[in-house]
Amino acid sequence: MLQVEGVEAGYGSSKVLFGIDLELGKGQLGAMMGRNGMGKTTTVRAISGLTPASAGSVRLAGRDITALKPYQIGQAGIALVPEGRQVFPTLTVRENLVCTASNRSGLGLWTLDLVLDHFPRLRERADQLGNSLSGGEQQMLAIARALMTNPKVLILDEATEGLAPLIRKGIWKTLGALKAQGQTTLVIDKNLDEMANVADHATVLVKGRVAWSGDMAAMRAVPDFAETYLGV
Amino acid sequence: MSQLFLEQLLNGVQLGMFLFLVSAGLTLVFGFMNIINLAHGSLFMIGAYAMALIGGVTGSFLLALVLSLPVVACAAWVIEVVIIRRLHERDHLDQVLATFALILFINEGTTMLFGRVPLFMDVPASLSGTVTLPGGVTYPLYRVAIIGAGLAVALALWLIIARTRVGMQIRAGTTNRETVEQLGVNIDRLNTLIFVVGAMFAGLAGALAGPLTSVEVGMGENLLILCFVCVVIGGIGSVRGAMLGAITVGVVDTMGRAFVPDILGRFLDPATASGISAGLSSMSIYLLMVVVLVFRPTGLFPVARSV
Amino acid sequence: MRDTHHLPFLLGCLAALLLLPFVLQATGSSYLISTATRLVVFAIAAVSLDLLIGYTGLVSFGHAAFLGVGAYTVGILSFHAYEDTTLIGLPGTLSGLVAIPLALALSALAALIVGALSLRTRGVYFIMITLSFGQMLFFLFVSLEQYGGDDGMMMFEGRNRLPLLDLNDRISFYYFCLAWFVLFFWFCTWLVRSKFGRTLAAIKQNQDRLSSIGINAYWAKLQVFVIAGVGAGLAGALSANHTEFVSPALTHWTRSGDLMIVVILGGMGTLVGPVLGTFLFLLLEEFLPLILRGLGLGLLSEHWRFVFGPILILVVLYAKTGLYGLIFPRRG
Amino acid sequence: MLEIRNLCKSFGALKAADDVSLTVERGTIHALIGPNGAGKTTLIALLSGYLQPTSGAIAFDGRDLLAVPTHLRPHAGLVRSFQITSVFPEMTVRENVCLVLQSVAGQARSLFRLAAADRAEQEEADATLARVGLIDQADALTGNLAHGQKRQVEIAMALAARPKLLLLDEPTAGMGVEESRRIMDLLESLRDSVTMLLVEHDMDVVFGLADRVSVLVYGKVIASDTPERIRVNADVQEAYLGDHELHGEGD
Amino acid sequence: EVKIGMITTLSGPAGYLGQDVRDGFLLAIAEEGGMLGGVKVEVLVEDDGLKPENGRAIAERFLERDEVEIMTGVIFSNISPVVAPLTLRAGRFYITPNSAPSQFAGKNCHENYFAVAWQNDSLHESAGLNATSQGYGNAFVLAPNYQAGKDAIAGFKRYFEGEIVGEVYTQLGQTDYAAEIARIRAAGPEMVFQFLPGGMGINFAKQYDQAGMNEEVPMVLAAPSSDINILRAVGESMVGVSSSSHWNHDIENDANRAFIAGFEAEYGRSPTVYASQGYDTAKLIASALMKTGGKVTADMDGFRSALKAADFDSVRGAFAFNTNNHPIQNWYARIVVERDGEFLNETTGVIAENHADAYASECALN
Ligand SMILES: Nc1ncnc2c1ncn2[C@@H]1O[C@H](COP(=O)(O)OP(=O)(O)OP(=O)(O)O)[C@@H](O)[C@H]1O
Ligand SMILES: Nc1ncnc2c1ncn2[C@@H]1O[C@H](COP(=O)(O)OP(=O)(O)OP(=O)(O)O)[C@@H](O)[C@H]1O
Ligand SMILES: [Mg+2]
Ligand SMILES: [Mg+2]
Repeated sequence: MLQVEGVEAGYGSSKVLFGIDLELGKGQLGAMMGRNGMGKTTTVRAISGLTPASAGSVRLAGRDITALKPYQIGQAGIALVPEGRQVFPTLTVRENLVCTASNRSGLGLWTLDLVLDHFPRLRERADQLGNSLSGGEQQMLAIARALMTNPKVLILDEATEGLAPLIRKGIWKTLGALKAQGQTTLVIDKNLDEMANVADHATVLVKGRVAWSGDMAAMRAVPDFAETYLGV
Repeated sequence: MSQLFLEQLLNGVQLGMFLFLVSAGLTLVFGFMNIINLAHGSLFMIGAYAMALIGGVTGSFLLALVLSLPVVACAAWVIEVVIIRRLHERDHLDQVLATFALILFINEGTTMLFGRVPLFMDVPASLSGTVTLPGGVTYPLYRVAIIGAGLAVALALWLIIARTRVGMQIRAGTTNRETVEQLGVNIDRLNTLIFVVGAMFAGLAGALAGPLTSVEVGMGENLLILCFVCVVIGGIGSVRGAMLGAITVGVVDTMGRAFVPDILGRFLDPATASGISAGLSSMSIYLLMVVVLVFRPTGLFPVARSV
Repeated sequence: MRDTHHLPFLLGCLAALLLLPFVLQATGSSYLISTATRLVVFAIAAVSLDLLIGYTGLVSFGHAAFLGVGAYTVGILSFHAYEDTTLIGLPGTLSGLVAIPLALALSALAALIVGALSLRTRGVYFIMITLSFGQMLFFLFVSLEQYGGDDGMMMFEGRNRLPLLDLNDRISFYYFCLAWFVLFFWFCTWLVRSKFGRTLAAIKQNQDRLSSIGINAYWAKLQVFVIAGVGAGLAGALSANHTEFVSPALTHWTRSGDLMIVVILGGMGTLVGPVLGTFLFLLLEEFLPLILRGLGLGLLSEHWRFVFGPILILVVLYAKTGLYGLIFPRRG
Repeated sequence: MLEIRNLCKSFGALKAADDVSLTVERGTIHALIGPNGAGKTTLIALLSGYLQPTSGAIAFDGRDLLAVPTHLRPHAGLVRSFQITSVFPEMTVRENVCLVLQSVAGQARSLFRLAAADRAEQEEADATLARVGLIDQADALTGNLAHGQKRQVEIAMALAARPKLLLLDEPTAGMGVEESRRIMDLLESLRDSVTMLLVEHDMDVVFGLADRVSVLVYGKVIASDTPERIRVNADVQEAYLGDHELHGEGD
Repeated sequence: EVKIGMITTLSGPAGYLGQDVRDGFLLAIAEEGGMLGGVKVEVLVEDDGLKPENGRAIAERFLERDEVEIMTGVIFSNISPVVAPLTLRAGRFYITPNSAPSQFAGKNCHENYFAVAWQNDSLHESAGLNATSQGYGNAFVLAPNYQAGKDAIAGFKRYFEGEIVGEVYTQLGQTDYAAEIARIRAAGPEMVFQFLPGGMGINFAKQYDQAGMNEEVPMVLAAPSSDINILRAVGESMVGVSSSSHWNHDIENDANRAFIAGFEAEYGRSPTVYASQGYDTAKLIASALMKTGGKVTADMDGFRSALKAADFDSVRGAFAFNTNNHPIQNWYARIVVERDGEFLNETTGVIAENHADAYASECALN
C-alpha cells in the first residue's frame, strides 16, 4: 500500500533524513520507533508532503505521490494525526470532524455517528470549541478527525500522548479492530509493549537512518532491543 | 420631535446597513481568511466605476449591476493570484504593505484611465423618489433598497460561513494551515475563491453606492477605516458581529450628528455648541470604539479564538 | 537581535551622514540638506515605531499621534511667544531648552495614557484602538481653531533658539537632528539588546507564557509604548522645527500608515531596516517623478504612484525581511 | 505547603473543578491522575492564576494564593509547566532559560543590563539544560526542535524559576523512553528541595515517583492515598486504569 | 529665460483642481509659443501630494537648485503657509492662483505676495450677498468641520442679512448626509448654503435631491460647490441651483472667449473656474514680464509695480489689485441650467461690483 524508498529530507539547509525505506502492505500496521529528534516526525511529514522529500520516492497503492502537494496527498488517501494534535481551535468539535470529512478509501466506514460512538467524550463536547478541550480530548478529536476522512493509510504521530491509560488501551484496541477491517496504518509511539501487540512490523530510526526493521517476532528475538535502539 | 427622532433612527440604521454592505466582504476576507486587505476600498471603487461606466454606455441599471460584478471578480482574482496568495504565510504586516501599494497602483491607474473628474451615476427611475413609511416618515426609495441589499448580503454571508464546509475549512485554515492541507483541502484555491467572493461583495457595495455618493478615485479609502471600525466593534469573525457593529456605528454616528448640537445648545451658546458638537461628532465613532474595546477588549460579540 | 553585528556598516553610514552636507555643498545641491534633515527626522519616528511593531509585536496604527503631540508642543509655545499671549497662565517660548524637553514629556504622558488603555487589547483590536486614539487626537487638533484648525499654524518666529547653535542655519539644524537621531538609534540598539529587549522579544513570540515565568507583560508593554511615544514626540518636535509649520495632517492615520509602511519596507525587527525604509520611501516619493521624467516617461512622471506601488509590491514579495533582508541576506 | 479548600470552577454548565479539597505536604511528590477531561489541567491553571475559581480558597505557604497576581506567583515560588508545549520559538534554547532567570532576578524590565553580557546567567542556564539533558541543543532555535526536545525545554524553564512548589502538567508526555527516564531521575533528585504536584498519565512515572496520589474524576477528588492503595482501589481502576493495570507495568 | 516654479496638488481626489490650474497656466504659455509677454519661460511643475513637508522640499529645490524667480500653483491653504514664507524670504515672487488664506491678506501681507483668484473668504461673502439679494429671509448653513469650512460660514454670514436658523459642521470626508438633511427639513429654512468641497458636495447634492429637498428648500452655493465637474457628476439634480462666482464661461469679453476656445481645442474639455485662474495668473505674469523686459528679481521694484498694475485682460473682465495685493473684482450670480443634455452655469447678473476683501485694512502695504 505504502512504499517509501530512499527518502531524504530536511529543514532549510540542515538535512534530517538520510534515506528512509519503509514498506507497508495493505491492511498492515507498521510501527515506527526511535528516540527524540531522530526523524520520525520528519519521515511522516515527508510522506504527507509537508516537508517535501529532496530525494527518494513515496508510492501509495502503486501511485507515485512524492511530488504531489500536501492536499493532493491527503486526497489520495493519507491521513495524518499530527504531533501536538493541531485541532482547529476556533471550530467546534463537530465542525472539526465534518470540516474535512470524506470517503477516500471508498469503504465509507466512518461516519460522524460512528466516530462519536467511539469517543463518547467527544459527543458530550460536540458543540464546544476545539481549544477549550482538555489535552486528551484534543487528542481524541485529532484521531477522530483523521478517521472521518476514511483514509487508505492512517498515520498516527504520537497519538496516545497524554491519554489516560484506559483511553489509550481503547485506542490500541481500535487500531487492532481497524487492522482487522483492512485499514493500513503507520504508528509512531513510545509504548513499545502495547505497540508490539498489534503491529505487524517495526522500523527503528536513529539519526535519520533506518537502524533496524523487521517483523515483531524478529524484534522479540533481538536481545536487549529497547536498550540498543531506544537507549533505555 | 418623536417623528424626527424616528426618522433619524431610521437614518442611523440605514447608514449602518450601508456600512455593513461595504464591510461584508471585509468581514469575509479579514475575519475568516485573516488577511488584512487595505485594497478592499479599491475593489469597492472598481465596482462603482464599472457600474458608472457600463451604466453610462448601456443606460440600464440592472445590466450594469450584473456586468460590474464579474469585472470586480476578475480584478480580485488577478490580485489574489499574483499577490495575496504569496502572502498567506507571511506576516500580517506584509499584507498591509502590499495592499497599501495596491491602493496606490489602482488609484493612479484609474486616474490615468478615467481622469480625475468624478463620474456620473444616477438612481434608476424605478428606485427614485420617496416612499411614505408607516408612521408618516417619507424616505428615499433607494435607501430602502440599500437596506434590502444589506439584509440579502448578510444572509448570503451567513450561509457561506456557517452553513458550508467551505466556511469551516477556511476558518480551520487560518489557524492550522498545514493540518487542513494535509487532510486534503486545497486551501490555496479556497482562499482565491473566498477572496473573489469578498471582492464581489465590495464591488456590489460600490455599484450600489454610486447613486448615493461621489464616484471618484479614492472613494473607498474613507469608508475603509469606518468598515474596519464596524467589523472590530462587532467582534472579528462573526457576521452577526459585523452587522451589529455596523448598525451601532451607523446609529451612534447619525444620532450624534442629529441631536448632540441641540442638546449641547441648551447649555452653551450656539456657536460654541456647534463647534464642540462638530468636534465630538467627528470623534464619536472613534470614541465609541475606544470605549467598547477598553471594556470589551475583543469587541461586542467575540468569537473565541485560540490563545 | 540579528542586526547588532554590522558595526562597520553602521559606522560607514554615520560617516556618510556626517559628511553629507559638505558633499552636497561641494556639488552645489545644498537644497538637499533640507531633504536629508527630513529623512533623519522621519527615521527617528520609524525606528521608534519599530520598537513596537518589530520588537514587541505591537502593531500600533496611531503612532503619528505622538508625532503630533511633540510638534504641537513646539508649535503652540512658539505661537504664544509670537502673539505674546499665555496658555493657562503660562507664556510661550522659543527656547529649545524648554520646548523640546516639554515636547518629550508631553508625548510620554500621552503615550502613557493611550498605552494604559490600549494595551488591554491585543492583535487587530490593538491596531484599531490605537488608530482610534490617533484619529481622536487628529480631530482634536483640527478643532483647535486658535491654532489654525486643520490648516495648521506657521511658526512665524522661525525655529527654536538654543544657546551656541543657530537652528535657523540649515547645516546646524541638520547636525542637530542627526545628533538626536544617532542618540536615539544608539539608545534603541542598547534597548533591544538589554534584558528588557529580551522580554520584549518574548512578548512578541508567546505573550501568554510570560506570567507563568513571573513577568507582567502589561507593564513591559507599557514601558516600551512610552519609550516609543517619546521617540515619535522627539521626531514631531524636530519636524515642527524643520518645516516651521504644524498641522493636524501630522497625526492623520495616513501618516501612521506611512510610518508603518517604511518600517515594513525596511525590515521589521531590525533597527537599520526602518532607516533604510525611510530613505527609500521618502526619496522615491520625492524623486521618482523626476527620475521618470528624466527617462522621458512624462505621463508616468505625473502618475508616479503607478510605478511606486508595484515597486513596493516587488519588495514585499521578493525581500522577505524588507530592504534589510536584501542587503544582509540571512546566513545559513 | 499547599492547601486547596472547596475549590470550584465551572465553564457554563460544566464543572471542571467540583468542590476540590487537596493538601500537598512540603517535600513530597504528589501525583494527580484522572481520566482525560477530569479537570487536572484546570486545577493547575487555577493554582497558577491562569483561571479564576468560581469559589473556594487556596493557601500556599501559609498565605492566601488567590490574592497574589498571576505574574507574582512564580516569584513566590509557585511555578508551572504546560501540557501543551509553550516555549519562545524564535529564541535559542539557552535564551528561553535565561529569560526565566532574568525574571526571577527581577530584571525583566531592566534597560541597564545587556542580555548577552550576563555570563553568570548563561552559566546557570547551561547548568539547568545539562540537568534535563539538552545542553547540546543550547544554541538551537527552540522552534526547530523535535517535539520531545521542546518538552525538555519546558521542564528546564520550570526548574530555572527556582520553584518551591512545582506544578508539572504531564512533563514526560511526548518524550521517548530514555528522556522520560532522565526526567524521572531529575525529579527524584529534586525531591528534597522542591515540592511537586505532578499530573501524569504514565503510570511508570506516577508510581515510580509519587509519595501520594490523588485521583480526579469529573472534577471531583474520588481518592487520595498512597500509591500502593490507589493501585488497588477498585474505583480508580474502573474509572481510570482499566483492569489490566492491576498488575502494573512498572514492575 | 525666466523660471517659474509651480507647486500644485495633482494626486488624490482633489487632483483635478491642480490639474486645471496647471493646464490653464500652460495654455497661456502655449499661446505665445513658450513665452509669456514675449519672454521665454520655463515652468517646473510638481505635485505636493497635499503634504506640507513635500511642499517644503519642492520649494527648497525650486528656489535653490532651479533658482525659480516666481513661485505659483499652490491649491490648498495648508501648503501655502509653508511655501509662501520660504519663497518670500528668498526674495522671489509668490503669485497664488487659488489658495489665499486670510493671514496673508491682513497682518502678514507681503509686497511680493499676490493673489490672483480671490481672498478665500470672498467666495462665501459673495454667496451671502447673493442670498440676500435674492431676498431670502433665513438660511441653514452647512460646512465641514475644518478651517476652510468655518471661514466659509463666517464669510457667508458677513454679508447675509437674514437669520441663520441652523449652523451645522459635518465630518471631513463624510459620505452620508441623511441626518443633516432630516435636520434641514425639520428646521424648515427658506434656503440652504453649503460649502462641502469635492466628493462631499457631490454626495450631499445627490442625497439632497433624492430626499426630494431640491423642490422644498433651494440651495445657494459658492463657486467651488457648483463647478462644471460637480454638475456633471451630480447631473439632473443640480438644475436650478444658484451660485456665485468671479468667473463664468459665459462672461462676455474677448479674453474669455479666446480662453475657452483655446482651452477646449487644446485639452478637449471645458475649462473650470480653476483653469481660468491658472490662465489669468499666467497672463498677469506675462503683462509684468512684458513691462520689465523679462527682468524679475533683477528688477524687484519694477516687476512688483508691473504686477500691481495688473495691466492685462482678465478673462473675468475688470480686475485690479487692492493695497494688500488681493483682487478687487466683480462677483456674478449664476444658475444651473440644462442645455442639450449638458449642465451649465448661466450668468444671471452681477452680485457685487468691485468687491474687495475684508482684511485689506489690516495690511500695512499701500
Ligand atoms: N522546523 C524545523 N527546522 C529545523 N530543524 C528541525 C525542524 N523540525 C525538526 N527539526 C530537527 O530535525 C530533527 C528530527 O526531528 P523530528 O521532529 O523528525 O524528530 P522525532 O523523531 O519526531 O522526535 P520526537 O520524538 O521528539 O517527536 C531534530 O533534530 C530536530 O531538531
Ligand atoms: N475554556 C473552557 N471552556 C469550556 N470548557 C472547558 C474550558 N477549558 C476546559 N474545559 C473543559 O473542562 C474539562 C477539564 O479540562 P482539563 O483540561 O482540566 O482536563 P484534564 O484533566 O487536564 O484532561 P487531560 O488529561 O486530557 O489533559 C474538559 O472536559 C474540558 O473540555
Ligand atoms: Mg516527533
Ligand atoms: Mg490536561
